[in-house]
Amino acid sequence: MEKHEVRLSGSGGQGLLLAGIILAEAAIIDGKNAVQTQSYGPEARGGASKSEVLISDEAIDFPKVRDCDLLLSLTQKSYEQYNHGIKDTGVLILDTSVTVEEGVTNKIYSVPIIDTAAKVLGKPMVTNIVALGAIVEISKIVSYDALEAAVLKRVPKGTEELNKKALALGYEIAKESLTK
Amino acid sequence: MKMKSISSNEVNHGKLIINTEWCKGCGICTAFCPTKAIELIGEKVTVADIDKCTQCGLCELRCPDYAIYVGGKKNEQKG
Amino acid sequence: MSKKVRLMQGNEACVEGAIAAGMMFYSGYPITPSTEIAEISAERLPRIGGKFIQMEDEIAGIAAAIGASLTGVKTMTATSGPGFSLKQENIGYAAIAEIPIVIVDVQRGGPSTGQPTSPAQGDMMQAKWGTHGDHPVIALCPSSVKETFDLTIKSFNLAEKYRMPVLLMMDEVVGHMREKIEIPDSSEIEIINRKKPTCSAEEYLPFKPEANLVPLMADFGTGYRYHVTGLVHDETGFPSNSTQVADDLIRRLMDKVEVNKADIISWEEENTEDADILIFAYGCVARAAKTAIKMLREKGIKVGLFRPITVWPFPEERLIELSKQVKVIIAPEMNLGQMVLEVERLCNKHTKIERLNKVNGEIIYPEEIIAKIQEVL
Amino acid sequence: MPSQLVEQYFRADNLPQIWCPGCGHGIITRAIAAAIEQLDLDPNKVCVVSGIGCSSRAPGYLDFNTLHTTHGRALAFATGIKLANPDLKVIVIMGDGDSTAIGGNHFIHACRRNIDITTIIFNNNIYGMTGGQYSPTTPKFDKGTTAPYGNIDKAFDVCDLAGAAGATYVGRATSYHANMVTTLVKNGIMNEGFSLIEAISGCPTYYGRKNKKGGPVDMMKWQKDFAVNVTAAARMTPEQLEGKFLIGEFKNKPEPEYTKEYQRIIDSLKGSDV
Repeated sequence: MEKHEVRLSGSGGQGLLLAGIILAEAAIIDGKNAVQTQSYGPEARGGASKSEVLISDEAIDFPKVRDCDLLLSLTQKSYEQYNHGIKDTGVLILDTSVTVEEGVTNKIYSVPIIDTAAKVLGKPMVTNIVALGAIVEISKIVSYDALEAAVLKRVPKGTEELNKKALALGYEIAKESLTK
Repeated sequence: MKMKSISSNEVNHGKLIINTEWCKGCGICTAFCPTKAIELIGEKVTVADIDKCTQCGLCELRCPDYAIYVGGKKNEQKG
Repeated sequence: MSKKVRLMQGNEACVEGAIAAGMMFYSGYPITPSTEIAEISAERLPRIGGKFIQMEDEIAGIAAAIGASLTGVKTMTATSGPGFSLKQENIGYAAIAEIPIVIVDVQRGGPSTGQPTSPAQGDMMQAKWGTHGDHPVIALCPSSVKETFDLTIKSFNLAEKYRMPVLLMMDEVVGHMREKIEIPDSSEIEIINRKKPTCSAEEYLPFKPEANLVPLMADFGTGYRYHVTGLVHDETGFPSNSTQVADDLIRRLMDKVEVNKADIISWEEENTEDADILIFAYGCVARAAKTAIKMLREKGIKVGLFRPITVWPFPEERLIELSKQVKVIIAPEMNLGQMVLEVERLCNKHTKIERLNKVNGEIIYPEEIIAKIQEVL
Repeated sequence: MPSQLVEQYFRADNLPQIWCPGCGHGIITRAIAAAIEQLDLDPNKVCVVSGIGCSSRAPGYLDFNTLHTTHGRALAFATGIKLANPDLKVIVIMGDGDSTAIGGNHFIHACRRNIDITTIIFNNNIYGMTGGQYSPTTPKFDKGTTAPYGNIDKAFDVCDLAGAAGATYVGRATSYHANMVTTLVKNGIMNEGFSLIEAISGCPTYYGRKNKKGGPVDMMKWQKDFAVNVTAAARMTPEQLEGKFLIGEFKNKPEPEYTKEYQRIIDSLKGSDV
């Protein structure tokens, strides 16, 4: 049985809720089961937020992450709040702005996600899609085709090309980003 | 659901019909009767002098209990 | 992914279920974490010729839904804790006036404003005892997105069949969770509609019960002019001061549920055949229990699950039977002990009952259930 | 056989009504039935909704689709009925406490929505059913059983409130001016939108007795002597108007109606469901 527990964290407004939905939808397109949950504070923007996705070939009972296979953190604050329960084999995908304390033994990928969206693409709104590209390149938890289909289903009309580009770019920058 | 089986103590005075069962004796009809054709006796409205009644309908209009109304021809015309 | 297989949120599945059941009217007031139910209803209903209205408060939300139901349409309102408190007044009205309506409560942490974005199961007893006076209650409790779809349909069916308010007791986890759901074809869905009179208007007695204790219900505007009141009333619908009429009415209202329990009650069992430990759980907590059971079974510990789907009326008989078989019942709840009161009332003669309670706004984890079981073993 | 109006539009089996001798509510209820008669509305399409209190008993005597709801909520129930089936003529009867205290929120929002409901507030300046407590329309310094030393709350002007909140037809009459009640209710029903008619009613049992206003006849005489039609008032001096109150039609300003606006949305979306 293959099972993945993924936690996406960042700051409210970075679109990680949508990223979680897209990831879960991609898993379903791949013919798997998926459950997506979220937790958030009262603020629509700015507070630490997380979106969790469980992907499995079998039925998923408990809907929240317990043994995290993959943690994405786009901000220092969200990393510090949500870096618990990570498996020894679990992978950290962090924006380059996030620093990790001494003694962490997990594999860490430091990826310029925020800068790529803001500076390369000039569209901070696609930060979440860049992140998805990076996640899937590193983890292969869903197929690229399914991910692209799921992205196109959920993004606003007229932004399809931009989002495809963001996804591809996320894919690219994830390669060779392993720092540890 | 139809409920039209009326049993009432109506007295037909020709120009006026009075339901003494429904009358609570408030005195509004007699106080505002322009010709004093009706009066209160023992907390019930009754006709004082039917000849004075012009069938103006003010008693019927202001009776809170629907206990007095204009009868005879005028009422039939309305139907 | 076929068109019918979708990733769907619990709150969305509630609306889809309601529409599949025939909902054509929604009135409510926005409140987290139920708000998506209002938003999606607002978007969907006018597209199918239905109506949505955002009222001025929670009380008006349920009142308008009851009014609309009297015209013959299926209606729903949804809310969360603080709004559920406000709706209690007119839940009682719908019960005594026998007006079908579905009320959804996506539970969050309380009391009062409490924890608006966090899950809880603190309204379970309010569902039973929230409005004043003796009144019949049907309350259902889903633990997945698919079940939310199914139980919303069932809620409408029961409301229509028994002419009463039906409560769908969700929680924030189930309401906001997204998972895979396969929407059945409409031909596969059983729909029940209220029974209407066929007699003449003169003969119609709006509150004269049929054999199943439920009166026939005429739509306002169709020629059966009748009176509806929240006062104790006789078969004609008009208020009565008769002690006999009052006694007959209240007992009949209660009996509609009591006598028809077998038709209403449902529950789920998992691994109970050989279980000597039983977990009693409902809503999102039942999912933690299932994971815990898998983990414990791998270690050879014989644990089973009893999950009430109908929380009110409570599936008493089967639980009593199981209590005679097991050494202990563990009752994890996201409150400080509500449904466990029923378990204790029914089962403490037969077995030991252990509570596991959590009110910090976080779901109960499988590991917490396992720890509790290891502690009592 | 009662009068033809009562025979045709009342549930005569439920009469005599339960109101106290000389209560103005019976007069106003009859005036509403007269409006329905004069407009020749189909009784099967008329819905009369009430809340709680003395006024709320009126629908029980009227032979239409009638709904006696919870305290203050009549307009919320009525909004559901009207929106679900706009073919129904919806008439709401409320008391002063019912509509402006516990139901105040529903009242202002029904006005604001301009939904096609005609509301008649039976204003007797007191809570009658519960025994004479002061209401939001009890005049300042008058007494009630919960204002034994005089009421220090300022009273609402129900018509000003309704007009400001967005009602598109507003008028006031009294139980003495029963024909005017009928006229205003007729106009209100014909107004496609939210209409508010305040009908001043005498409560001899509580308000009258507590405030030494005399019996039923005295209270009706007060209505007769102190009411000034708004058109006549325009020609009077402030001195002449001292202590008087206005009756008549205060506002008649049609605006787009709520259920019609909603129907426009439905029509614009036709065939768009997937």
